[in-house]
Amino acid sequence: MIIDHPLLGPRDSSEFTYLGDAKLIERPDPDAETATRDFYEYAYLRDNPAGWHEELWFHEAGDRSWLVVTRNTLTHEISKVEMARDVARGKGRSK
Amino acid sequence: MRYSGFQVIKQALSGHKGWTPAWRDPEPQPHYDIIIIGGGGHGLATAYYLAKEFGGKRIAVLEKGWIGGGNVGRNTTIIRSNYLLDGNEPFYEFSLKLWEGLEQDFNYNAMISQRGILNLIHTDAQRDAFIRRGNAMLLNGADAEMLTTAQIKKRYPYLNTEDARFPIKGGLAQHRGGTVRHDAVAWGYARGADSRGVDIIQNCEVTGFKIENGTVLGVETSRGFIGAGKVGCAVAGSSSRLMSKANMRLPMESHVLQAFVSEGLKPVMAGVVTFGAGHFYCSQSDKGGLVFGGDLDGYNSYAQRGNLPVLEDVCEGGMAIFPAFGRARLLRMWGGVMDMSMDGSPIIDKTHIDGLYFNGGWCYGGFKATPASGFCFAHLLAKDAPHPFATDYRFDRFEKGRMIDEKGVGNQPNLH
Amino acid sequence: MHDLQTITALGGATPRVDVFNHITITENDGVALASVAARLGREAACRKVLKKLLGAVPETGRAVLHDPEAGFCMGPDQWMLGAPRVSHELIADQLKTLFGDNASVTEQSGAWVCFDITGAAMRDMCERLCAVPIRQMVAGDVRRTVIHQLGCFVIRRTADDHVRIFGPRASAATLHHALMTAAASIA
Amino acid sequence: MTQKNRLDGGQIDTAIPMNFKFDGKSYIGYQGDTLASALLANGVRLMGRSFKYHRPRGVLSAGSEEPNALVQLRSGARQEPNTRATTTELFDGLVAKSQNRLGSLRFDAMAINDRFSNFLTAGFYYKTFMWPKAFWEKVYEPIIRKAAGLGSLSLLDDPDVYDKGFLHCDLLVIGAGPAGLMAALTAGRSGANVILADEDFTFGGRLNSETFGIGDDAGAVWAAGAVAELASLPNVRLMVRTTVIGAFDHGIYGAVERVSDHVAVPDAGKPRQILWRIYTQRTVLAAGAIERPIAFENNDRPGIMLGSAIRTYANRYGVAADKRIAIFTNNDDGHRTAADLHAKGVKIAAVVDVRADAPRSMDFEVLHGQVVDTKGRLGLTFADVKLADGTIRTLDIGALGMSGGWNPNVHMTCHQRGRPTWNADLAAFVPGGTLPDGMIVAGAANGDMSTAGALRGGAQAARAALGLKGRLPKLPAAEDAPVNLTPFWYVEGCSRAWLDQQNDVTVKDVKLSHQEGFRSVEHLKRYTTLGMATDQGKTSNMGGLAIMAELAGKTIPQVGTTIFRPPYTPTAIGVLAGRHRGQDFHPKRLTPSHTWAAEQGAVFVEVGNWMRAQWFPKEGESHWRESVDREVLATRGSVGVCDVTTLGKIDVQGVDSADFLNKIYCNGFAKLAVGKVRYGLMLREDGIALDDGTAGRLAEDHFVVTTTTANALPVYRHMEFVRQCLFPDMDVQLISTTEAWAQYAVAGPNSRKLLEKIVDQDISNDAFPFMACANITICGGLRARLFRISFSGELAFEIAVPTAYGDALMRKIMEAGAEFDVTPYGTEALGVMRMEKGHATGNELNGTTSALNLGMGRMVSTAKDSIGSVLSRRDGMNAADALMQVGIKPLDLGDPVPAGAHLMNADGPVDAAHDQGYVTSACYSPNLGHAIGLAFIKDGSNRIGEKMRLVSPLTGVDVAVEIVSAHFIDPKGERLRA
Repeated sequence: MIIDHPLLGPRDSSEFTYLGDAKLIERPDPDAETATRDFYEYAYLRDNPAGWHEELWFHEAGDRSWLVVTRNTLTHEISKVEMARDVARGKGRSK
Repeated sequence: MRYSGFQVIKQALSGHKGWTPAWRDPEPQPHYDIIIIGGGGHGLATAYYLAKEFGGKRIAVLEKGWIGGGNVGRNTTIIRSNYLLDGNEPFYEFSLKLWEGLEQDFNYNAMISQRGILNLIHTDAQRDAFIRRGNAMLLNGADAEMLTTAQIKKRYPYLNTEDARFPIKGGLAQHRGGTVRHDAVAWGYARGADSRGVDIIQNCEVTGFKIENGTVLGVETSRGFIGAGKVGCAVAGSSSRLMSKANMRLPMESHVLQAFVSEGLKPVMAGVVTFGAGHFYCSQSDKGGLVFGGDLDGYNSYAQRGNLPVLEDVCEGGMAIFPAFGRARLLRMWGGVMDMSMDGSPIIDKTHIDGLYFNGGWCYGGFKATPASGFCFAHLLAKDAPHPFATDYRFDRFEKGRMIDEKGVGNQPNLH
Repeated sequence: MHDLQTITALGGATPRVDVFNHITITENDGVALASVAARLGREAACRKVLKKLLGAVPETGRAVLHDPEAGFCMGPDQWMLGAPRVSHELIADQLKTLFGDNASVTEQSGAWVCFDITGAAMRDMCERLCAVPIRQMVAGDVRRTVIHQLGCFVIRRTADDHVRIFGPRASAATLHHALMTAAASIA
Repeated sequence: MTQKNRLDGGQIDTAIPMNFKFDGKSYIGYQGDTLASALLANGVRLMGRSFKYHRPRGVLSAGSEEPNALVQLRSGARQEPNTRATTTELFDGLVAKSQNRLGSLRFDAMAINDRFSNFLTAGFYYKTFMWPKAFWEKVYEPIIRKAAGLGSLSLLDDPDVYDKGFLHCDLLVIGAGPAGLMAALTAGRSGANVILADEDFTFGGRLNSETFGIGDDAGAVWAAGAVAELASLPNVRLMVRTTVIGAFDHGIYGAVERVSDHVAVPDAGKPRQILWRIYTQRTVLAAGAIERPIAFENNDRPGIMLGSAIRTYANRYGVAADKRIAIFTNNDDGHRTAADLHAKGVKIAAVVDVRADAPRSMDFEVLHGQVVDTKGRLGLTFADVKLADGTIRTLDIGALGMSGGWNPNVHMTCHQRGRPTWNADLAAFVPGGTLPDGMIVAGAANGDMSTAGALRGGAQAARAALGLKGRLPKLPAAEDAPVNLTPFWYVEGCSRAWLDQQNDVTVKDVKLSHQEGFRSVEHLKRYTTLGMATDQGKTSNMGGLAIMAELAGKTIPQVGTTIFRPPYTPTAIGVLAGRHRGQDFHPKRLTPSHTWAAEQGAVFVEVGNWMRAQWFPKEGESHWRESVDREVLATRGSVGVCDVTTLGKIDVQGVDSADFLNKIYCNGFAKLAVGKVRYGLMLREDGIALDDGTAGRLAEDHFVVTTTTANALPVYRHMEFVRQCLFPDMDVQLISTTEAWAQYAVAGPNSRKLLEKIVDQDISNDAFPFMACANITICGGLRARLFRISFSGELAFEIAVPTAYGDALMRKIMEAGAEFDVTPYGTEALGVMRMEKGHATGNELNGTTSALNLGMGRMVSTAKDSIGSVLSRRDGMNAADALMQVGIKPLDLGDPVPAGAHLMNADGPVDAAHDQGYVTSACYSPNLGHAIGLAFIKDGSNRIGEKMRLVSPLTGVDVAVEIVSAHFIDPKGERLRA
């Protein structure tokens, strides 16, 4: 596959390491009442859709950026690639 | 019709006119006691054992395509019970014992041949881990033997021990491991279930569940609504898709695993060899093809095909230990969709919905588990209690922190 | 002053040179390296210093081949700067004083082996090594890529037949072997 | 030696004769021949045996779709089984052998199977061989396995090397027939970067096999001209002998170039083949079409082949398949074959056409009828033709051409989601569904069967692919005959009529498959093995589908299409592996002191691609244990030095570094003082230990983190994840410095004395206490780093210098340490000393152990959030009987304590149900004089002093042991603070 890196352009996916569902960015609040349940769902439950899937790829053999790739798990088509750091900020993550 | 050598001769002499269809092609009934979704190995085995061992009546298997078209028809056909952990080893050993009597049991020759499986050892730490595993196998009543490099060389003289990047320091063998003609497993179970009254309904896709106040009443299908007392799901890589129709999220991802076969060659490999320092395992079929595989492609996928990097990675592993295979040719490659669970172990459990039962998360251990999976799932469906060998395969083990993680990679399905 | 002698990445006292038809592989032992990463919120200030030092800021996928210091972009707000070792043995300290609190500086001289590939068959050879589009690359283009499973930087130098490869120093021998076999098979 | 079937003309060079051997007999062919054409020229029709019935087999085709003429090419280590004679370029000295026979090819003892064929029908083996149970493995299967396969491997290491390469282009053209050449010309002239690849050893495709012209030239001449023009364009890369094997995601194609297969032995240093990974924007697939046979009784005898193949052998290779030839056809193409051969003076016994309205000819007889049977044990001698009026006419012939129509070569269009669609006019499947990204199909592959159509299609495809504007330039005139065909798949009532000639699947088998309910394509294939042969069904699938359709009363597309999977043709495993074999399988990493260690005769061991010194044998030491014991005792007695460069090092800088480490490690780092080091445990989010190591604070905003050797990469990846994805606004910069620094552990009571001779600063216990760290200088000015940490439990330091100085520092340490008899020690001694101290490593951090298991439960700070802290609170991970790390010593001090052994209660059953735990690591402690081990056992912390039973049935160990503290030596830790 080819991943079109937002900064570097098209790169062979073999340069990347796959992590999984981009929801892993949304780490729950460790101080919440329901923290244990929240972290269980965060760490273990997945939508695992047959279709469009937002997922995390690490450019291990590249610029060491984490990317959020929107890819179709049926066709492998990729519709969007973003810097994970921007996505995380967009979701309100900070320090 | 009972199959036998005599039958084959008799039919041959009468122009083969007497052979009947291996299973019926029935129309779906309006209601069944138990519906099994998924006409793969596990689903068919479940129906077979329900009918044969648990006196099940009015049972149907619903298959969206043709039976045996999923992972049971697209794997590398290996059977073994060389597991480490308490939650797993008794179950897989039970499965291996069922394999050992299966052909006579369902009157179909699935060519189960226990020519042994060998895990190569390359480091001291690996040896320590394999000794622990081999001991666990023996303590569970399975067979295991530690082989020296010399003993291995005797079995596989062309193994690369001279110029190896990762020297071979021995191997853990399970002589009762081996291979099976995979398609025949699906056909044998189907034929056995059909002859015991199970309706095997092909080209019947489940499009939804009918659930009222917490109880499942039946399934919507491409061939209309079918009522059921109980519904058991055994759809492997499609588990998340199916269970989402019951609003369930699973501790699971679907990944593609490629498998490869070479042109037919005169026999060179007796058993199965796995190469841990690379990603490669290989056996040779009764037709002569080298059947081999390696790692997952590594990304979520429902496409039954993979890509070049893994093909190359697998062949690199192959050439690293079998440099004599260089001039053998890859004939065909394909992919199967694996239901990769969060700890690498399966789930055979009730769901929070009454009457809805689940079997999945087999990762790439599914084929060897077929008989025990079917037997234990049938037990659960029939008795509403887990089979003694499958008590740990629960949904809640993740929330409770009781993972069964053979590889020790945690909640990272593509690494299991 | 201390009396400790360095050895090259390939383990020799002096750099190694291998000559083939149309290809010369030269171990380059003369580059001192340090990485510079902009501190959060100091990106602009950091780039200002870079511009002052190199005359321009190496943009993504590009190198500034400036003298004596040169630099290329490694990643978002991260650069690798290099200079002749004889004059810049202490490049990290020198850069720290230049960048102050605007950047994190880390010495990298020992982390890399550097090979210069020159000759008419340079492009053919690169095609046997890695997936960089070598025929489309122009002077100053930089790609991080994989050569024989090793993460390397490939830099097109000014001369039309010259490419520079930075690879992980501990695997210098493996990388060199890969270069040699590729050179032999296209020779 | 005369080549009795050699004709004039063709693209062979009779000036260059070549000697070759087949089954030990010598023959002569010419440059430009294939092995198949040369054998036919010499009158050899019998070339192999079929898989199941061992029926005699000759060539069926003239291309890579060949299912029959498979030979064992070359000898010795270069022996290649199942090599197609039809694509094997003849070279001088070529040696080939026939396959799958018991005895000679002419008298194959296994041919007896054919006599019993009535019993060996499709799937018969599923129905028998089940009794008695034991017989399957002892009797039946060994016989079946003996018969398995076709050719043999030599089982010698492949002596050739293989390359991998990477290419980029705007347009990849697959196939260099009229369509492919025209596409390449169109694109090449526009200036685009083009790659033109063809599996053949000459470009031109069918043009080389046909007599008709293009413009004023013969087709082959026009092709040569086109190739010449393409070769002159710098933006076009011509790749002959290159098979594109697969279309993968996003425009990545795999292609295999056979660099040296047409010579006896590759030149020194040159690869046999190259696997190219081609990255392309667009692709024109111009793979042509494959003619299909017709099923009739005994249609598998040597001499019976595809009509187009007979034409190819005559026109391209100047070879007559035989002196007396007939054609059996359902379309006009069969007549073309007859005409071409007649023109070359070959006798055409007749053209048998199933069509009443078939064209007539002045040159040969055209019979309206069907071939109903043939004779000839080892090769065709007679064919019976049933004429329209029902009479039988027997033809005395040695070759029979089958022309059943053409199948567009849709193989590559199916590699992703393409699903071919039915074209009734051609009675064939044409490309359909979603084709691979950027692929356009042209020419015969797209169902455009005429030469003119191919030229037009190629030009249009290239223009569409590149978005070229303007009107289509004038194309040369060429044959534009319409397809004129009546679908005809098999002769009524035939039974032993072959569909899959290699696997011996006949019409009868398909009927049985239908009768037994195996009616979908997938079931048909799997039950009968139709299409599972080495041609992936290129020549057999359609016939099977057509028959199944008729039996099931469905149309062919209703029965289903057959999907092709990569590779396009079988591909050597060697080329898919490339250079990555033997020592080059994985890269090696060498430490800066490697040369020095090698000089000392060190034994090296692999750890995470690093080659680490395992021990340093001395003169007279016969067993590794002697060396290791000496190294341990010497270190604890005086001073030892060990290369620890391989430990992962990550430079962490930035204002928020301390907060960041607080998230990464389960224990606290915020309050760590500058100039201090602290041990840290990293958890995964699921609460399981990920890695452990130390972090030293060199400045308020600067830490140096160390990881275990094996985990350096995953830990760095994890830290970047936490930095970029979880806490994007922390001011933290990370970079690996593992290889930037050479680092040595100097351990033992005399370590300080030794280092004082090297280090420029004061390192007394007051100035530089336990767990101190600092930037220092050595030897009068070289920058260095010093950490006072200890893995061995002795007074110890770790000293680091820039890598290039590593060798010099090691030699300096040995020189300065001479007076203390400094001893280099390897990973074994390191391991012994860490076990004597009860330190955990990889064997303990095995991916299933929590902080609690390691006895570090209290380390998990509840005062702050860190990765893994929440989930490590789950019940299951805090059970009362959770595994805890302890020490093990044998009651009889002479007994072994093997790692991997399981612990059982002293009295009580020994089985899995009563398993108490297991030994993670073990060694002999030269200091204690007995074996020791680290173990995890249930409720371990409360079982110190308990006597237990340690069993390892696998290795035959069963000994009594005592549970003790894991800190075997200096439990109070006085030495390391000295």
